[in-house]
Amino acid sequence: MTAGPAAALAVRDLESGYGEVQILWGASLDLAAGKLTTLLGSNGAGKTTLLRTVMGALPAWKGGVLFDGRDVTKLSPHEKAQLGLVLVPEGRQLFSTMTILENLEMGATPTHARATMREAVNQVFTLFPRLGERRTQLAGTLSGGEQQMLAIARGLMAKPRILMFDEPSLGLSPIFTLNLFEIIRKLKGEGITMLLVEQNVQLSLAVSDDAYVLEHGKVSLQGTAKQVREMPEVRRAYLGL
Amino acid sequence: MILQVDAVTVRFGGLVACDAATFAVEEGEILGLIGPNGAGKTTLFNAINGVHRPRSGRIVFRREEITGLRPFQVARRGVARAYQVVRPLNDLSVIANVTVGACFGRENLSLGAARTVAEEVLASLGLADKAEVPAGKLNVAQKKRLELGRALAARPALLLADEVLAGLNPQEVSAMLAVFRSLRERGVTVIMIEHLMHAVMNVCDRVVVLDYGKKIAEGSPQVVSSDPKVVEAYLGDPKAAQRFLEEAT
Amino acid sequence: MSVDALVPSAIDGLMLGFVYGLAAMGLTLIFGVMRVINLSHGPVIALGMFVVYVLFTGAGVNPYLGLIAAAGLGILFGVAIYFVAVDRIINAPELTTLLATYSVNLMIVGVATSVFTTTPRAVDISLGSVGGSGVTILGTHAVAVAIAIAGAALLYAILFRTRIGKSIRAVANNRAAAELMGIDSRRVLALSFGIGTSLAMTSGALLSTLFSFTPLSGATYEVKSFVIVVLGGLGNPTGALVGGIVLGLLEGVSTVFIPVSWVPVLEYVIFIAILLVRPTGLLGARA
Amino acid sequence: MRGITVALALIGLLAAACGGTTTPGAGTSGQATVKKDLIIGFTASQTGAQNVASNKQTEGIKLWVDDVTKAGGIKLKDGTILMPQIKSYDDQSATDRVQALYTKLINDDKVDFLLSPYSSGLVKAAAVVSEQNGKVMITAGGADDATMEQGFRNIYQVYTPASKYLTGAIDLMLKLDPTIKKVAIVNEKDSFSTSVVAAAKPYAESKGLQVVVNQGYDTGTVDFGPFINQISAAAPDAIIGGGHLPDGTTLAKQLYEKKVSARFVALLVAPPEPTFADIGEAAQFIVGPSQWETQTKYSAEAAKTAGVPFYGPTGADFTTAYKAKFSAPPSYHSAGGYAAGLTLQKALEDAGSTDPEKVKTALDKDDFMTFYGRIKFSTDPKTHGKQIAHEMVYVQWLKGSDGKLATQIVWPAEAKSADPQLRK
Amino acid sequence: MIRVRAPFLPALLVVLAVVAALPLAVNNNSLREELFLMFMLITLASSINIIMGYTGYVSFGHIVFFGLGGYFAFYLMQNFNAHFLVAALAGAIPASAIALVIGVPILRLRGAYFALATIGINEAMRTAINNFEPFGGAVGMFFNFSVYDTYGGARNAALLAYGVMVVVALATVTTSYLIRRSKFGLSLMAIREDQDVAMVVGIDPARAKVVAYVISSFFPALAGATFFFKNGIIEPGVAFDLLRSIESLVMCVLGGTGTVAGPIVGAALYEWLRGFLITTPALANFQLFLAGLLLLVVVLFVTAGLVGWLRNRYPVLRAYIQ
Repeated sequence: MTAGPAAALAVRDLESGYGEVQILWGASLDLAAGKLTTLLGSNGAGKTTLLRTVMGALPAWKGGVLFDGRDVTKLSPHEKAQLGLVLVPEGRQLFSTMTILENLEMGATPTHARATMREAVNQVFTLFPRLGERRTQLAGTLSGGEQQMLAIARGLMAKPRILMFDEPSLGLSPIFTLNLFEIIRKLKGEGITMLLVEQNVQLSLAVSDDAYVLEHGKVSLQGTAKQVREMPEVRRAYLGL
Repeated sequence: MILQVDAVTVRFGGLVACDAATFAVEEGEILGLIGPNGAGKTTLFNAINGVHRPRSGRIVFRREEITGLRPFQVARRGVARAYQVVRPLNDLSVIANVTVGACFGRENLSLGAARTVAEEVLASLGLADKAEVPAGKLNVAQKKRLELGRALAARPALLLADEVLAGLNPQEVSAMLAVFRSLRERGVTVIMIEHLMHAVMNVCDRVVVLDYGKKIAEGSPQVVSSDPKVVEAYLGDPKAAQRFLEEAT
Repeated sequence: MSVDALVPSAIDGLMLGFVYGLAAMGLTLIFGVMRVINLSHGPVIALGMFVVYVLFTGAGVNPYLGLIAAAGLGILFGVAIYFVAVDRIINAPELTTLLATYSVNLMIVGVATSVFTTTPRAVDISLGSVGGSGVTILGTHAVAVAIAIAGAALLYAILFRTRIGKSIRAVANNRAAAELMGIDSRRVLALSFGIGTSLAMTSGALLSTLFSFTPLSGATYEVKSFVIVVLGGLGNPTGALVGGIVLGLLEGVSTVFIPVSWVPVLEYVIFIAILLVRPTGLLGARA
Repeated sequence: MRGITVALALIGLLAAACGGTTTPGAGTSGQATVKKDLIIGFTASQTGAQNVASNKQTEGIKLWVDDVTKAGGIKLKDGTILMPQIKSYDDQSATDRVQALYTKLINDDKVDFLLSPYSSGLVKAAAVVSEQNGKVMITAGGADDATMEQGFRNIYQVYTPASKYLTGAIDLMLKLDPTIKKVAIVNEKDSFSTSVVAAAKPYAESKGLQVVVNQGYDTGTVDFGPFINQISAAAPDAIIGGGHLPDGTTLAKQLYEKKVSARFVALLVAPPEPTFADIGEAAQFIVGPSQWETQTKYSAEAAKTAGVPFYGPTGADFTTAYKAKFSAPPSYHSAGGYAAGLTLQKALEDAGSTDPEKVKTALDKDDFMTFYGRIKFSTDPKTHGKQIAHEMVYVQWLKGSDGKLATQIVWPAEAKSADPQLRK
Repeated sequence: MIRVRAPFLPALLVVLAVVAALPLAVNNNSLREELFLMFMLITLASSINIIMGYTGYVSFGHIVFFGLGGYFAFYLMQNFNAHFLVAALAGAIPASAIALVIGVPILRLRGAYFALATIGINEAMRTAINNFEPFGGAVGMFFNFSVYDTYGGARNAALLAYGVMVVVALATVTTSYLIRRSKFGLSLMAIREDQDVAMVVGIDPARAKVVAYVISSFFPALAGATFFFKNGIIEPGVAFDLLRSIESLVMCVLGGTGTVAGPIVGAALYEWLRGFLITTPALANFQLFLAGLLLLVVVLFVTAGLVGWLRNRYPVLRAYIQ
């Protein structure tokens, strides 16, 4: 589990939780630059906790987070976002009372993203034409799928160095889930380093380069997506078989 | 049959959280309620104990329809609930927390009698020495036990246990499972929502699987866990993934 | 009573309504962004009056220039209140923030009554009047309406046209998500408290040109702001402005039908009724 | 303040000691003179809505204490000399503070006699406490009729009661312009103004006037727009009402700004106060009832005519001394304060003792004239202590030949210093 | 918390009774006046504690019951020559009935909305009575002094009022203690901690809250009747003084909400401090500033209040101080 030379983000023996509830018990993982990594695990394994701790929304009890080799463990979420570490949170967390355009503008809060905001808006509208058609519509009035598109688009507006997704397909219809994975694959083609936390194991493994499986707050399996797909233990982690 | 859930539908705005869910619970059994995130399990618990009023359907408890009753009315008929995210009454002592459970439930005990029950329950859960500590000061495992203790102190006929194992380490999990087995011996009926599949396999007599608010499978743990529909609900459709991969190349 | 009084009463009420609305926008902005009911709102309004008063009587500064000073000081003062009394407990239950802002209320009133006593003061300014045939509009009232509208427009320009304003709305809407976008929510909260306070002080400054006042006068306008905010929906600035106009009109028009002294009873009854029946306000809560 | 009074007391004591050893005392009986402090307690509204009138009243009281001290104290028949000392607090114009502070004056400061705060509401609150503790209180600035009809035993009122405040104004108005038919009444909803209107309204109606607006406003009202709109719509010939200084002043100002065209406006309390001039042109033609004016001439001759003794300084002496001490003209509130002191002084001299019962007997018997007017109290148990002899005068703000606004007495006709005028 | 281990209540009552007897023993009227006020504040703070401390509902406008009790009793004494004790009870009962009527709808509101509604109700009542002529409108009511003759004159009436205020305060404290130790009290505290959980364990929160609210309205109403009987004068601004309402809440927080002793300690401390500040001329107006500062410090740093802090700091005390 050593950080390879190309590790854009390294999570080291991270421990964390809520109040006195410890959820992470020393989780470690590396994101290779330009690659899509997926993090699997059953409910309650600690995936969301890991993302929140990496972002700084939860304090790390022990261990650390290295971003391009720099220790960023103690930075707050907005400072991490400034650095280019961006999370597309679970449940979309849109600014529901603001328009699509305004949501995108808020996405472009990091200083390095502001100058090129106009172009970035055009880019995401190319990626998500539906959003472009409805740019002045309030985010709260969009359908579930459109909201998920907007959440991703908003994350892209930050010009992320690393983009993390938390359960993007939650609540989406099967057809739209496929759509979503198409988009993720498109982004992968653009060379953004990404971390994907997903419940749809099959699709995640199909689209990813690397994969980790989290159990009881620790990484229990890791390898390339292809390797992990072959492992029967994955089934056990989910279904207890 | 202690509980009959008959075509229960719960909606929040446009979202259908429970979609005509139907199942029955036998007296004395431990029923596992499983399914992926967002499948509507907790919503179903809320419908059973009166927190949410179902849009349609009927819930019958011991031959009495309890659909639409208020939570305290359901509780007084003998249904207790342990929450997924523990909800101790933080500023009250541990013993007071459990006494609350004993006081107002089915037996409607006096304060003194309730306290005696509470002491027994705490002893059985190994929390006796923490009786006077404010509940907020317990650690997680203790809080989880307290959560269960408060529910058990009501001496319920039916216990709704929502992920009481989440966040426990393996030793704590097996200790908790022992508690459930002893409940079965005492004839308490339990519905447990659980993600720890090996625990479900271990203690549940029967399993009901929900996905997108619908029941997709029902049966013994072994049968259910190898049901392709269940596997797909949990892991995603392998064929879709395969197609996806093929398209890409 | 007399229907002949209807038109002038409605006009008077409407004009005051804009000033009330401006104050209420400050209260509702703070609630909308951080879910804090600011019980120091009233004394802050009074402070706006006294900024104008001190500059006017002490240095002969034109009250409308004094108003700009009050608006500016309001931002600084609001930011200070935020960091002293609110920041630490921003996530605590309502009682805590209610009491914390109330303690600020007591402190301001205490200092202000020590310095200015409770003797009524006035900023003596006359801009003449226009009209006739039953409707006389005083210059000071007309200017107050213009400034209140300008203040509201400025707030809107900030909230909808500037990045910082949009950040305020973003934080109001979803603080955690705003943090994830790289917005420093603490700074935004402090600034919102500053803007809210500035609005209250500005409306206080306007009121000082209309009526006499004491350090305790803020209480009347604070309660009016509560009524307005509930009328328009807690946390909704548009609602506050509309609520202000509605309240002003109601105050004006109702005097034609019921004795003037019954008007506050009517206001409070409406206030309670809305809380009970539709706590999100008649316009619904939208940030 | 306190230092000065202590110093004065010491000097007084020293003087008394000297007097005692070298020359025979002022007392002719040859008895040894004993100097005693007479502690007089009251609260004043140094701040709050009533502060202007209350300060004037306090100044009147202070001037009386000065005059008594200069005269060597209050000399009783038994040779005791009483040196008045003031014990006073700021009541912030609030009734609950008045009650707390009068309790403190009686129990902690052990005052001998009480004077009242200013304004009926506060006087009423103070009266309850002094009755409960059996302390004699002379009230100035409390004209409310109701207060004095509650079966009090220890309270004596120097002011003409509220019920007479506006009835004279109505007489004046009808004399000035008998065509006046419609009158609007807008008054403060406090005990004093309510008393005034309770008497004035039926009086106006009995004179054939039609009351077209009759509304009350809360104490502390600053926006009279709604009332003025009602008044404008009803287009009355006359407006009467008001309450106290701040609201009366504001009402007059807003009536002027809103160009209300009534021919006659009479307001309570505010017009006789010199600070009413602050509103400039808006003050012109406003009429107000007054307990006393500098132009009022109650003299020894007038006393003789009335068959009662004259007591205390002349009006001219009072005005001169007041202006010298406070660099401002006295108002009726000043005169009321002074008169309250004088009344107590006379009662002490008559009683020859500070014993409350004896002082009360003296007060009950009193019937005398001062520069402020005649003073006599009701002894009917139901209205005990109520003022029954003092008369009101009415002032109006008029432009003199120099073009400056000033108050003139315009009613009653026999006392007038200028002719009343209608508003233009 | 449930089991009695120290004679807390008797000890507390004895201490309060001894303090109450002090001014009579040394015949100090001004001390008596101060203590009259202090016992009144103890009554107000302890009553608010029942709804705020035990049940978790912050009633900002609780003074409305003080005012209503005062007005009803005053009216009965003034117009029907009712004996004070009869009038006080006859005044408190309709005040509590009003609490029942308004409690049912407003206790459905949570948090800040409830607090705002209580402010609204107090202000509505104040302005309504301000216009209500049978109660004297804005002028209020004022005793004909013959009312006091029944009690041997105004002076003895003041003494009687003192005695009654002490009894009311002791009754409030006793009630507060008994509630805290009862099953009913336990249900209130469960509601305070988590209303949903309370409901799920079998508590009917709506009913329990309304009962608590009605009880907590009764004693302020008695205190109001007594206060205005002694004052001989009642007017809307004093009867429904929002500042006094919030001050009693502050006392509660200062001493420690949810404890029996907290409101007593808070009321005594606050009143002592105010007395000190008011009589120190240089600080007279600073009283409010210091009160505010004190409150802020407590809110920010000593959330549990004095008694709560002591109990947390020295757990041994939990057995002795409720």
